[in-house]
Amino acid sequence: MAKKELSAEERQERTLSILTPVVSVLLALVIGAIIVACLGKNPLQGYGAMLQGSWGDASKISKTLERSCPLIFTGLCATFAYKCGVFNLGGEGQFIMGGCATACVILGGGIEGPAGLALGLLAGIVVGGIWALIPGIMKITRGLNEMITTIMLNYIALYFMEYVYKMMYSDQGLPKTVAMPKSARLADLAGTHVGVLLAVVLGVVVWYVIFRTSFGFKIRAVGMNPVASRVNGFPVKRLVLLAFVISGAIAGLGGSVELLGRTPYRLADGFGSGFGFDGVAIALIAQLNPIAAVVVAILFGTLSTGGTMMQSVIGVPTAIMDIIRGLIIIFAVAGMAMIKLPKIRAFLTNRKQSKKTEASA
Amino acid sequence: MDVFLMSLPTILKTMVMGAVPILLASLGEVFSERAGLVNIGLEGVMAIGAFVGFAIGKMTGNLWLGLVVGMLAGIAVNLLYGFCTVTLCADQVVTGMAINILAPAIALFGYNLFVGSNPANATGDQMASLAIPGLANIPFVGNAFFNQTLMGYLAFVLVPLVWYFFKNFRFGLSFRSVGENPQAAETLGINVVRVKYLACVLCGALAAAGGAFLTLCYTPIYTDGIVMGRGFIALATVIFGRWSAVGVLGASLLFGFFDGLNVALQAQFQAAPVMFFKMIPYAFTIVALLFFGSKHAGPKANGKPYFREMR
Amino acid sequence: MAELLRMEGISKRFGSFYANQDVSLQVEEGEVHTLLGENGAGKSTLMNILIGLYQPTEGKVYMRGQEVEISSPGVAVAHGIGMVHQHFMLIDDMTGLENIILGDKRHKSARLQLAEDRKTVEEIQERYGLEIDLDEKVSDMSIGMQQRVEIMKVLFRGADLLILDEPTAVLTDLEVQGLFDIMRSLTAEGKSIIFISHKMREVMAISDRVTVLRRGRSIQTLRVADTTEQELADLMIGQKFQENTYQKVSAPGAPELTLKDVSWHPEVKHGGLKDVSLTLHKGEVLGVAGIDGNGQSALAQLVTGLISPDSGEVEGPDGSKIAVFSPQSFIDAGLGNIPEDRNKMGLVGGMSVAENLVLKQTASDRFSSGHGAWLKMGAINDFAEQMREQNDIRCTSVNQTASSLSGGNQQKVILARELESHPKLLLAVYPTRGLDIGATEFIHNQIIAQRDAGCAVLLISADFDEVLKLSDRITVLFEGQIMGTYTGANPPIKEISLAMAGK
Amino acid sequence: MAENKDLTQMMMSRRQVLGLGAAGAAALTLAACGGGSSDSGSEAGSDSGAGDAEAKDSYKVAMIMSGIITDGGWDQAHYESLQRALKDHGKWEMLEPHENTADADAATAAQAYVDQDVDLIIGNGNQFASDWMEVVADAAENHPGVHFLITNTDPTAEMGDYDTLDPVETVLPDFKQTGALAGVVAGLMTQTKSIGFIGGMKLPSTLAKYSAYLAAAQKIDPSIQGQYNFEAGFTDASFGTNLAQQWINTNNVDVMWGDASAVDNGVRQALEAAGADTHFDIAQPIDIVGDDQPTVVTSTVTDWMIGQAMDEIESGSFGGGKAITADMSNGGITLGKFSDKVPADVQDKVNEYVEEIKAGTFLTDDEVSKIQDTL
Repeated sequence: MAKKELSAEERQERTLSILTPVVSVLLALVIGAIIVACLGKNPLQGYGAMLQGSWGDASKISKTLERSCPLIFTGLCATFAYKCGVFNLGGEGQFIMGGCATACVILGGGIEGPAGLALGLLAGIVVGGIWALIPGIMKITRGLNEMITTIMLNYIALYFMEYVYKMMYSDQGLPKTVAMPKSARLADLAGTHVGVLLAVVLGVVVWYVIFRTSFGFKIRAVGMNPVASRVNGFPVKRLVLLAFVISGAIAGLGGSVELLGRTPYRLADGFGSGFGFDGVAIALIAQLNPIAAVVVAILFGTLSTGGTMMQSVIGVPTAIMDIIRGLIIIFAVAGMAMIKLPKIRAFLTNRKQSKKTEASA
Repeated sequence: MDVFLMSLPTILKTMVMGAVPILLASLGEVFSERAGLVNIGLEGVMAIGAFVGFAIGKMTGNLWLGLVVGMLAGIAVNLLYGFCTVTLCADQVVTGMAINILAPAIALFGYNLFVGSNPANATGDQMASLAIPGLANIPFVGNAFFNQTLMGYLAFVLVPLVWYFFKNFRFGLSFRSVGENPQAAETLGINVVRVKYLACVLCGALAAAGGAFLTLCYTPIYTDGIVMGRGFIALATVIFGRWSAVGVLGASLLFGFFDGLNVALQAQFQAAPVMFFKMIPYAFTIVALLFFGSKHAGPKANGKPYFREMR
Repeated sequence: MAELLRMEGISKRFGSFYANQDVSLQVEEGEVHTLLGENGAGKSTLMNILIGLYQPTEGKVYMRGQEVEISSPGVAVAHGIGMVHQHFMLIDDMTGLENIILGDKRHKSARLQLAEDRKTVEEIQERYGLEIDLDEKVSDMSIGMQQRVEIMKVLFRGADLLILDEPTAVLTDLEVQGLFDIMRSLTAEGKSIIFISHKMREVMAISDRVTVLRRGRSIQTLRVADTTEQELADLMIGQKFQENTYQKVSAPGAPELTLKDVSWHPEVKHGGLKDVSLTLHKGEVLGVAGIDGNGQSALAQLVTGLISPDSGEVEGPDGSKIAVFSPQSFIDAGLGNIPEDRNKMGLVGGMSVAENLVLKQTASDRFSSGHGAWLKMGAINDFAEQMREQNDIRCTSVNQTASSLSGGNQQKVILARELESHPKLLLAVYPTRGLDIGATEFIHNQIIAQRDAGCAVLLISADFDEVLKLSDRITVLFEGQIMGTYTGANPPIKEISLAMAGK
Repeated sequence: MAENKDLTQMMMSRRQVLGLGAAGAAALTLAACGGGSSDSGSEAGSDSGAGDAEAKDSYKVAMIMSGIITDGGWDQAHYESLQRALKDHGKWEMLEPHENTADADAATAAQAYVDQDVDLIIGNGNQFASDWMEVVADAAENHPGVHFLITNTDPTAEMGDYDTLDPVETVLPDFKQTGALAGVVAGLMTQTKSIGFIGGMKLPSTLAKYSAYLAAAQKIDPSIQGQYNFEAGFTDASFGTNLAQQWINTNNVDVMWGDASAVDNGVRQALEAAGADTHFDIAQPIDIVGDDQPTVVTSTVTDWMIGQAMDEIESGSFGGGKAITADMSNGGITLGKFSDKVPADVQDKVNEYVEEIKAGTFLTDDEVSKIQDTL
């Protein structure tokens, strides 16, 4: 949008939409500090430890980015789906199926080396996409609400993974798969695996696809008004299905990257747990902007690594970090809704006008 | 096949026990969706109900007080949902997701404090199950249906009450109208916002009661993640229960049956890949939605925010 | 007759726009008082204030001489004021009886008193001749019966003042006569009726006095007996009301689209099509007259490829049978479409004006390189600025969201997009619904310009005057069937309006 | 001309995006200055540089667990054995236990303690064995004073891909002995000749325990049948209730032994409902016999010999991937007290068998492996 002379209230809208998530984060941190203080611990020292633990030095930063990597993938998965008006809550299931596909291809096919890596990632993308296609077809043909079907598929994926690491490729009967062969793993990059870079690049690519291609334009149009999109000739059903498949593929790729990039390089109990819902929260706070989603995912990664550090330094239960995350989301949701309310908007505009009239009087 | 017949009575017992939490949560959701509010956050409200019910029950020794306070806590959390969706007109799915992340975290945090202060708080006691004298010893079925806790019986008694409320009560009619066409309800002098908030209160109380049943009657302890996806299954139950109390009862029992079947199969066929048995309840939900789900779309204005002074 | 209602100095402001400004209205008992005014003159806002949906910025309301403060619809019902809305306020999933007694507080007990209420309703039915099937679901009722349920809702609550908002817009002539009989029996019993309409013939037939509203202000109140249709029309428009009809075309060009015995869900009385045969010629406006709900939207969807016919054929310009019915293939074949509902079908509200203007062409190499791989944002913006000047779309910037535009400007955006690609066939469905006079004029001129440029235009509108004004040929749809086709030059109005009523 | 216009737009839109990024970073820095200076207490005790041979006057120990210290099972047993070890090791000071550690954060949690040069980091369970590979390598290199103790892990089988095992030791309780103890009690107490076991997860430890448990019971009465489940997990108590009900009603099991923390509570709930004086439960791994547990007749208690690890650290002989065995001889495995439901004659017989099990003459290995192979 060249020569973007934003009108007054558009500029106000833009600053508000950036301000809301930032204020929500600060407000949540303040309440978190109050809770920590009530427990008799020093919140400042706690937050200092949190920052030290997540951004203190090069190895900490790489660990934080490594912890944020899966969140970037599930965040982008939810963002892409929501952009097309599709509530894909199955990010976790698609993530897990991606990991399982990679494990099956590499361990089952016995493929080593870069070929194994490439096929593994490809398998993750394909199977992740297929796992999201199922709710997509149900939505298109039977009009089924995809929120519930995707969540049920999460549990089915979880138990299928259990079958993979207990029955198919278990490591001498232990409840975990054999480790991925070293040659098929993702290369190291500055203390963490190259998957992190892949995630960030993917964020930019998804932003580009959504905002700078005709396909992305159509996806956005279907998301905002499917009826008008159909009347104006867009293949709405095909686009919705594609939105499902692409968002599933992104999550599937995330699963593969997590398996091939991070210790312990195995599928085990708890692989991918919690990443799905976090991804949904990240998409919401980032207001469906892919690059903002990457930033928010890194923030969530910071909360995790920092929170773990904070707990070991000042001994507060990790549940505090979950509460802070929960509060961030609630404040972001309420804040975003509030700035859209006509009353609040009117209040802001005439406050601005009264300021102008004072200035000119 | 005889093994199956032999374990059928226990499957029925698990069916009835397993159905109660889902039934309570979905009855709450029926109220909520009838007033046009799709509450994804049932899972979180159930977790709060489970913890507060357990903690107060343990602290005061009076389990019924625990249940009541648990329901109040559920109402408080659901009013937060109500404030965001009704007053601020925020997106209902988004707010529901936020509740699902925040509420269990609060419950876990509270649990850490509660049990941290005194380790003996870890296990609470249970409501005794009351066998209805005559009926309990009907062979095969008696033990399952007529040897439940009082709270279990109350949950099932609630179903005809809710049915009666929507069918024959003036306020029941107003409730339905808010979900179908809020503008029409407004013009007839029905306070749409008040009805929606009342729906939040009822949904919060019932969902929390569903959660509290888990820690007061089903198992003697609270663990993080005790709800195990029952909140989402309750959402599915409301859809293929056709937004009616009786429909939801049937759907909850059906789901409870498949849960019981899953356990029975794991108990008898120990060497088999039991993971596929664990999938049964969730796979069943999808299949049921496939066959019953789509046609009846439910209340027309379900899930849409209501702006009072629309120009 | 004693005075029932007086509204003095009422005004209502939405942001900086005055929907009503210093309006006064006086209604006597047993009187049919018409509120006459163009779309957007402030009639509905005034009535919503009267029934408590909106609160007035200034002004007072008096019932039988005492001042009353109507803070909510509930208070209005208590004061005996009831409104029958243009878009019915009914619950589709409930029966007629349930809709009538919904929200009623006469019984002390919380339980529904269905038997007792049914008796009361049946009494009122006899007294005023309102034939309603109380146990049928509203969604299965005919439009006429739905309106009678609305009227019963108001009467059941003992209203003395009934407000009927554009009641005849959805009725056939036969049903209109039935409604007038009901209204006469109500006024005979001393009830008062505020009748809102902009159809001169009906206003003259039924009302005792008329108050004219223009741009939110009450201009004048006169007795129907001592005024004429022409005078009322002038008051309503504010300047000489001249019927500037366009030059009619008599010799049309080659056929652009032909429908032969096309049927679609013929069994559905209120939405299907039965053996429709039509030919759209280049350089001609074919107007389809008829009341809403007689198959118009089915015809519109057929012509735009949204639905395919159950039987019969559709032929393109070269006589070839069209097999694929999809919006995209019709658009490629040169279809321009001004849809029935601007917000739902025409625009993507959340997207900017610029994006809406290029909605169909993002893949063309004018606006992207590598057909769709890389959007040329600059080109899109320049195109939008150019369109903005050409079509006088008033907006602060082309990056403003389409939903933030006024109705008229939204329609201009759609028009600019559809006409820029010089369509061979233009479909316009109720194109000037809810627009002010200026916007209506602009759109009518554009349509005629397209016709003169050789485009085949199909105009579907429930506004009979608009059809008369624009059409070179008029055809009438009633319950999905073509009743007849007439020339547009000086059309036999009597015959057409009878055809519209199904004769 | 059109070309660079595109570029300027690119710049324009990127500026918006950077704005967002800056806002995110601003949030972090704001939180940072809110967080005051960040020289927090993590640098304390950096005097560990000296070789660990020379004894220090104070040591720090930290425990990392996936559950919580009051789960009535696995993590509570570890916590209590740590408390016992601390009682007779005055020089040691315990940091707050790291509870509810998600698998994704297991490595970070350990790293946090390595940075504070904590002398002994205990990981409850073999899942930490696979997560800590890098943390151990880092500690061995630049934090020589740090030692790792991982329980229930066989170093050769499960830590094969570690670069170095110098700072690591594991604890391997004698699962057969624990199983035999429980099997003896079950064999004597069962009336219906049908006993059950819930293992939480299919691990070498749980397989060995169940096999010894059934073998010992069948030694006492060959007609005893055994039911088992290794898929219950450690948190779903309602599953425990349902599964126990199935076994009680369908396979008339009347004695249960569990190794699944929260799930065992559910089992006890079902046993109590079926009649507390005809259905019995053997608890594990802590002694919870008491009047608030009517169905528990005794408990097989495990101690993870943390005291021995502390002694080795003090004497500098810790490390090298050794596996401390916890068995009846060094007090690692004991039988808890009996509840009043166990008649005196049964208690005497049990004590007799306990001596034989301790001496290793009660069960032969092939009797146990005969059952284990069928699982």
